[in-house]
Amino acid sequence: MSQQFVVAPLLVALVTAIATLLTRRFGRAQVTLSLLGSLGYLGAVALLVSKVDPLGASNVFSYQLSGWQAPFGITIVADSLSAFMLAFSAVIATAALVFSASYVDSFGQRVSYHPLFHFMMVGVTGSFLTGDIFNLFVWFEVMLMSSYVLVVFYSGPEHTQAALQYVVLNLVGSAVMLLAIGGLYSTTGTLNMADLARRVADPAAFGDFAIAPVLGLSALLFAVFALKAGLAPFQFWVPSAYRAAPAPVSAMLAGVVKKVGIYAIVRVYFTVFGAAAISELSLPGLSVPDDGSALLAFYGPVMFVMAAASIVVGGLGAVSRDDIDGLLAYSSIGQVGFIVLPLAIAATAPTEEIRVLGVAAALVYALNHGFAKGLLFLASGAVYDAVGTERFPDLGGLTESAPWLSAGFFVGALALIGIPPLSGFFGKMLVFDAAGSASAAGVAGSNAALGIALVGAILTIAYFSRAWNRGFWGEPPLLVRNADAKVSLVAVVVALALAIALLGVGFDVVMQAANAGAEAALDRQGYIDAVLGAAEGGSGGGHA
Amino acid sequence: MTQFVLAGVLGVLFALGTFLVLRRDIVRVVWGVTIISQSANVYLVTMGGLSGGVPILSHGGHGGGHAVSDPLVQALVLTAIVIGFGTTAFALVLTYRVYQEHGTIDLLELGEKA
Amino acid sequence: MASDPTLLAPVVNAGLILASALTLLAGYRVIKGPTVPDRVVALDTIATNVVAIAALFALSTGEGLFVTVSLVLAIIGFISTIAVSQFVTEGDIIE
Amino acid sequence: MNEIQQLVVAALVVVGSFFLLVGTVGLLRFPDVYNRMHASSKAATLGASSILLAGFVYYGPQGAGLTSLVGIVFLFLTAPTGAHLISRSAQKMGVPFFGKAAEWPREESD
Amino acid sequence: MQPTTDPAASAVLAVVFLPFVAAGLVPLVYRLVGERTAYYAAAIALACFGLVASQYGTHGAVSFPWIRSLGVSLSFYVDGLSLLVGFLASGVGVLILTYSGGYMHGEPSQPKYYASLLAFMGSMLGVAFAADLIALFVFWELTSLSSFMLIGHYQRQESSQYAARKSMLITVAGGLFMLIGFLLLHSVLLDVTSGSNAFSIVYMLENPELVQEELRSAGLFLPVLGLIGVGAAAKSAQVPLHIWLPNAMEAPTPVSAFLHSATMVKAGVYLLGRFRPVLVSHEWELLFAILGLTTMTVAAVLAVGATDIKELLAYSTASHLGLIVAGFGFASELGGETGAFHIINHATFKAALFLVAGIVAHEAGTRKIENLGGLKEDLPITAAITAVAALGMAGVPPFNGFYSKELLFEAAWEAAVHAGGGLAYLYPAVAVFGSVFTFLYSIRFLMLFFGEKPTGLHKVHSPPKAMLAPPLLLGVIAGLVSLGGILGTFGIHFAPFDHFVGEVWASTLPPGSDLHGGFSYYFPDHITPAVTMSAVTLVLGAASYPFYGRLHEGVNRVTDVNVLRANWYYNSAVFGLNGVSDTTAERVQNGLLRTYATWALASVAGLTLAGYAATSVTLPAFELSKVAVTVPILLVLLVAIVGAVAVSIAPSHISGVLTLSILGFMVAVFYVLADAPDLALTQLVVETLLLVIFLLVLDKLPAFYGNTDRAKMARDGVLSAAVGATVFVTVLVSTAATPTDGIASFFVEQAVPVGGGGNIVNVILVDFRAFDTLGEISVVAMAALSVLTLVAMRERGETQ
Amino acid sequence: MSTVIARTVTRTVVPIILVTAIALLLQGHNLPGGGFIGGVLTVTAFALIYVIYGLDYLEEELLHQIRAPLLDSIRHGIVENYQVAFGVGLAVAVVAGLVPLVFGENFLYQSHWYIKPLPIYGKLHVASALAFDLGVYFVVVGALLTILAVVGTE
Repeated sequence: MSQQFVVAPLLVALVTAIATLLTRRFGRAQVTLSLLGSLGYLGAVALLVSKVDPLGASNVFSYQLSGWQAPFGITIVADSLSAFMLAFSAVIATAALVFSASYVDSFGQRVSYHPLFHFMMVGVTGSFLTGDIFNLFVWFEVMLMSSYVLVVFYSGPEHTQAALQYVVLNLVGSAVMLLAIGGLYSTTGTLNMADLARRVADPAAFGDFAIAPVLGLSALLFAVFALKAGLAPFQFWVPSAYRAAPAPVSAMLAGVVKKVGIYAIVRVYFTVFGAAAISELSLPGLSVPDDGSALLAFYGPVMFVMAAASIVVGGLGAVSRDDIDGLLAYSSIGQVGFIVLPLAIAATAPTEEIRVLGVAAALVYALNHGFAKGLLFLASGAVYDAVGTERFPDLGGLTESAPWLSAGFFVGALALIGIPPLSGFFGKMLVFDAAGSASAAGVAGSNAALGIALVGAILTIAYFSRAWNRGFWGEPPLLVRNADAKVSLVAVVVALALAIALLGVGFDVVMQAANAGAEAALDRQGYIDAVLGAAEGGSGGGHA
Repeated sequence: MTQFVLAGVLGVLFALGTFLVLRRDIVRVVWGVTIISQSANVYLVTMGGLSGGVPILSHGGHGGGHAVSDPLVQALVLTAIVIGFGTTAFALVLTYRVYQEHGTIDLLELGEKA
Repeated sequence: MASDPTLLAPVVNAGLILASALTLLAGYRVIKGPTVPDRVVALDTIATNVVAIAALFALSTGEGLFVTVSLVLAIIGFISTIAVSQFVTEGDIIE
Repeated sequence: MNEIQQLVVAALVVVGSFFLLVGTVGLLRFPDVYNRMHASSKAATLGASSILLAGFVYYGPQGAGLTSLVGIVFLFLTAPTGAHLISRSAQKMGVPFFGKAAEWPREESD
Repeated sequence: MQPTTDPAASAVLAVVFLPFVAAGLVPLVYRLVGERTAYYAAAIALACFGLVASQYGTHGAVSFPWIRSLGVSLSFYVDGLSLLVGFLASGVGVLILTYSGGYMHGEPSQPKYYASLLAFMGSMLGVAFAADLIALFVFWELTSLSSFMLIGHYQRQESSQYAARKSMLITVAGGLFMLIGFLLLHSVLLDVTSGSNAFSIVYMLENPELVQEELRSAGLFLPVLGLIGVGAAAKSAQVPLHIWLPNAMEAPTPVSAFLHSATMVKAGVYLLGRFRPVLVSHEWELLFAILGLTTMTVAAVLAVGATDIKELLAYSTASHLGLIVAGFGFASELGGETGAFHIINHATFKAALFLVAGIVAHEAGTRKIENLGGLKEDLPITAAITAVAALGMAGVPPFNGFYSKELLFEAAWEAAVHAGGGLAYLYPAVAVFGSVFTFLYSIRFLMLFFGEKPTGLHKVHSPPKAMLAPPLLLGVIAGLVSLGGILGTFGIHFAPFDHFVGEVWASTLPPGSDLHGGFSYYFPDHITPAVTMSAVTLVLGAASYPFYGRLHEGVNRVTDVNVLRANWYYNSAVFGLNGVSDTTAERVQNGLLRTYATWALASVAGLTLAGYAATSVTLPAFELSKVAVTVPILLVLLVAIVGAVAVSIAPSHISGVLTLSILGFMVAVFYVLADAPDLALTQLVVETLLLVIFLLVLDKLPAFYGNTDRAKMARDGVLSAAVGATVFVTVLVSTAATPTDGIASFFVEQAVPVGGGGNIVNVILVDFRAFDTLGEISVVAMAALSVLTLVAMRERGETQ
Repeated sequence: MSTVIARTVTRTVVPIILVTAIALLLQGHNLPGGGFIGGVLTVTAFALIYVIYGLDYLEEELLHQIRAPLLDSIRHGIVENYQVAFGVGLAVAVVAGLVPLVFGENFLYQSHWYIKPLPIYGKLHVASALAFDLGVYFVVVGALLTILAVVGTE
């Protein structure tokens, strides 16, 4: 009966954050607690995943905080989608934290690094689990607040400037999100996502409220999610923030925090608003597919344009960067485009299969990008740690002095390029497959999606091959020749590289999990039933 | 009629906030952000209805007596105000640090330096 | 709540409107200045007015709790005044 | 609540509003900061206090009424202090008096 | 098809994965045996060869599950074509790895070199046997990857880097095109095959008509054909994607011989052979015959312009690949025969020639054609090998290349006749034209060994045996094949060989094609159009050879013109890309917050208004509203606006802050009037504290920066108005909508009895929605932590 | 430097503010107030002291406590205490939320009791939410004082 495991990851992260906050005076104890906490987090997530069982039963669990029944109290929901996101985030976070323990200088660790890091995980976990739209806002803020500080962590000129841009854009974003939540609440009378889904699907049964404004209000919300995900034209904060943040934090920002925006898009637009009872669109060029999800039909082109713009801006921007972090940051913009592209296809998909395929492709790509970009940022950090610079003009020939590190970077780059059998290949393949299936089914614009994806993929090859040539091959300068890569840092990088390879070879598991996640995202009724169906006072019931 | 006035007021407040966010002076940008988030809070409160009665029930436990304005939005706004406070305070200190690091709070100058 | 609407309500409402309108006027002084102390004085006046508004609202609705609000307002008004005048004096913020 | 109580409340409200009005007019019409200060610190405070007094009458000596009294005390304590500090800062900033009618008695030496 | 046994699963699996495992062990082995790792690698290759040979005579598929959820399996298919490529990869591998033992003596990074070569061999074997589209693609990309590593072997040299990147860009990008083709094919087959066979090549080979029909009805036949064609063309260096191949000669010569002539570049033509039975059609012929003949001709001409022996061989490789592509391109059975036979011939003579070039370069110390000559004195055996191989390459009878070229001529002629003449006669004409140039450069290569030794070329040492044996073996094989033709004329056939080529040929034909009684070849004994064409080629070639120098110059003069060089386009694109990248980064990410905010806010406004427009939201009627605004509220809001305006035009920081607090106060009063005492209190205290912090910070900031640019102000004004309008509409539409059964009433009912508190707002905060509050206090705590961090980390920066 | 008048008034006013703050905290469940408002009001009282008396006064004269700060940059050891305060506050809030788990309830479950046989009051209404609110109070006090003190020191 007790389903405390649903809230366990969040609690573990929270308790760890507080514990590390209180033990700041005791440096070693703090680090130990922090690492133990992240292991505990990993364990809690593993427990949750095993209960949800995305490879088998695909349970949906809901948990009523404070014991108040949904939709009145705050509900947190664990389904295959959340489990998928949590699982890979937990792994990347643990890697980043272990990396940090020997990367961030001890003073910085003592000041605030560990509590902030764990608070960030609290925010991320809360966002993945929450079933309440305002609560989502709160966890966004928790995540953002910690990321603000972590971006400005080194407190130098470029850090402060980057953080300023990041902060201002996100503060405006928060206000916009409030506006959207207020409007949605006023229109539909609820904040609970499941309740919201139920209401927008059938307004007549809930006091016959006006459904039309929901689309515009959800658009406000979409802009906020796009901002978090760094999707063009909201990508502006990305390059400088990623450059400024310490390497493991960049790894987290690119690998995990961005994915929260993606998750929110999937959850809110596919699960909650997907069946909104809007039957036609009056804008020219928008057609509504037969199964009647006009709201998604509106977002199809929107997401497509944003994804395409991201791919182009990110891809082009990355080519001539002369530092690794800058390249990776621009690359992140482009890769997020790759994640959203199949979502755009899913939004306009004519059949359920293609929709599932599109969402699953996005999830797989998100996972791959999380791992690969996380690895690459960590590798960049290790390079910086060993050489003292990560600018290409001062680098070269790293394969000679740091072969393992270089190999790790190579694997990460190949994963993003999409070389099989690394996990990245399947991400790219599924994106192509989603677009291809849509194309075969005659969906307008799917050929353009294929074209954009192809252009983006080629740009990825272009910038990574350039980076490889300039940083890892060539005549090593003195600094590089004397480079001494820390074993502990390189070990993390290599471990992630192995993980990427393993994920590719054993991709069947990933695919099943992603499919389960996509199906959970689209299984509106299952979600509603899990949250509202068995909700009787105390703890909510979970069922398949 | 009144909702048009309200909409107008909020529209103007957001517009002014936006205008300030686009200025060169970081302090003004922070003002702009403050105005925008306060306006968002006001909006949220009005969404709960303006004239329902204080959502505080008399002591002792006989609830549900009189109509009250939506307490939920008030709770939400309270949370939002607090969060907004935390972030604004951070933004201010950050402004100060930007000035220390760059010797200017002119965004134009900052941008050209970058 | 139980007040006689014939007498008290109109007076209190009129007072509310008057106080709000006065706030608007005082706002003019804050904006106009011309010196910083002028603005501070005007702000102080606004604070006092707002205290009055809260108290009046307590009377108008019969909710005693707004009196608490007015007390807090008074506290806040005082602290703002002190803070601003202190910083105007000690800091370098002089026009 | 009886008639007299209501009358007293109404009267206090009227008086309070009047003083508020006076205070604000003074704030607007007086020529310099030192003059305006009088309007704000005396008239307006009196107005607010009067209205709080009305609250005291309205609610009686417990709960909200007591709070009203505390409010009045607080206002009377703080308003002059506030005015004092403002005038000090105005003087330190060198805000001049209106006309040449008066001058500071002496330069402060701290 | 005659009855055959199924292939042994374990053997096939071992063939593909043994090299990978062996590659993983290379560092270990190198530590143990040093440079003799070459022989370890050669032994592995030999084992693979043995395993491939053990499957000779089998036919069929073996399958291992891989990604069930996608219907992808690790399945392998053994037939003539896959065996051929398998023999090439492992057989040439043995020779190359042996050769490397001599060639790589004293070179750096040998473990990486052998590991890459072994991995490549495994990938190539994988390509050969894979029977699943995805599995095929996996190995396909792995060959590109190992090629990248090997071309960049001399990683310190910029030319190597350039070449490696170029090959990666072209082949991997080409692979992506192919992948899309595969996936389109897959999505079309998904319905027909009920999913399980949608990636299966075996299924396609068994049902070619069905596949074509489905593709055509989905309108995807041409796209799929084109996309797969791009992949094949990129890999097999077809014009205009051939440009990476000459640069790939930066790799050590054994690599060039192995990857860039005998095997990897064959992957493209293998792919065409593999899909030929499925996709062959009129469009197929048009596309690939033209592509192949163009490549054959252009590359042959370019080879004449080459100044470096490896460059010459590279262009020659492209040219011969063109020949094979053209062969496969012709839809007739003859086309398949051409391709199948020429793959074998080309592998023998070209690998031999590369190894010869390696010997020459290694021993003579130069690869410049003009600096070489008369080598037969010093390198007699090498000269003999070269003679056999080069004449084969030239298509001079009776050497092996002659027979396959003859088949090409025949196929071209037949295609022309079949198409009813006209422009189709260009097929044979171009084939002859290209062959003339092939003849020319082949003879030129041969002439390195004859004539006078140029001055400056010293005594050339003979190569070590490890380097001589492999080309010798290849030369002997080429000679034997040549001999087979002559013997064939007398009716003596080397049956196993003919049978094998016949198997390969059969693999490239749709089921039920006519093999004309199996493959056999012989010296022509009567005049046919093909014989005439061969004769014309030889005559023209011999006649123009004296003018080789002029032709060489002429070609170079033409290729000096930028727009005629595919490479120029590549360079312009790649280096242009850097410029575009700089511009993008500077223009888009210009560092100005104003730009960023403008884009973001404009997008928010645009998106939202579009959202309202899309659902034709109507503004509510004038009197309808659930929000009643009283006069005091109105006044208070008015003051708030005045305050906000004042903030916007504030002449100084301090006055701005003070007017901002008017706004704050008014918002607080608004909350009072809106029956929200808790909010009012919170707003007030927060406002005050913010004021204090503002003052504390302003104290340290410099005075104010005005903004005088009127045009910008106007633009900002417009944007602000747009945002304002968005909010205006949002407020209106959301106040108009009235949910009758929102969740709010629940809190009012439950707060006192269950929540135990009269202040509903507070009960919500600490009970109903305590989770929000938990997040909220975390933010507050972090705000404090952040301020500490900002200050403390600066200190650290100062002390370091 | 502030005047005698200001100092004297501050001495009178600060207790009033603090009492109000505590009252708001405790009555929060039934009347306006609560942990956050109480906390911020408490902080304003401190802010008043800071403004009128300066930073050192509070530490040296009132609390007689000088501790070596964790960070060199923060001159005032008292900031340490503030930090502990908000850490502890968070811990209190979380623990208050965790306690129900022991009784098989969900995280953050709140309850309330009437303690019946009690002298003078007769019965007392106790809500477990108060513990949570107390946590909020400490977080707010600790965090805001940290900010004020750090920024003020600059």
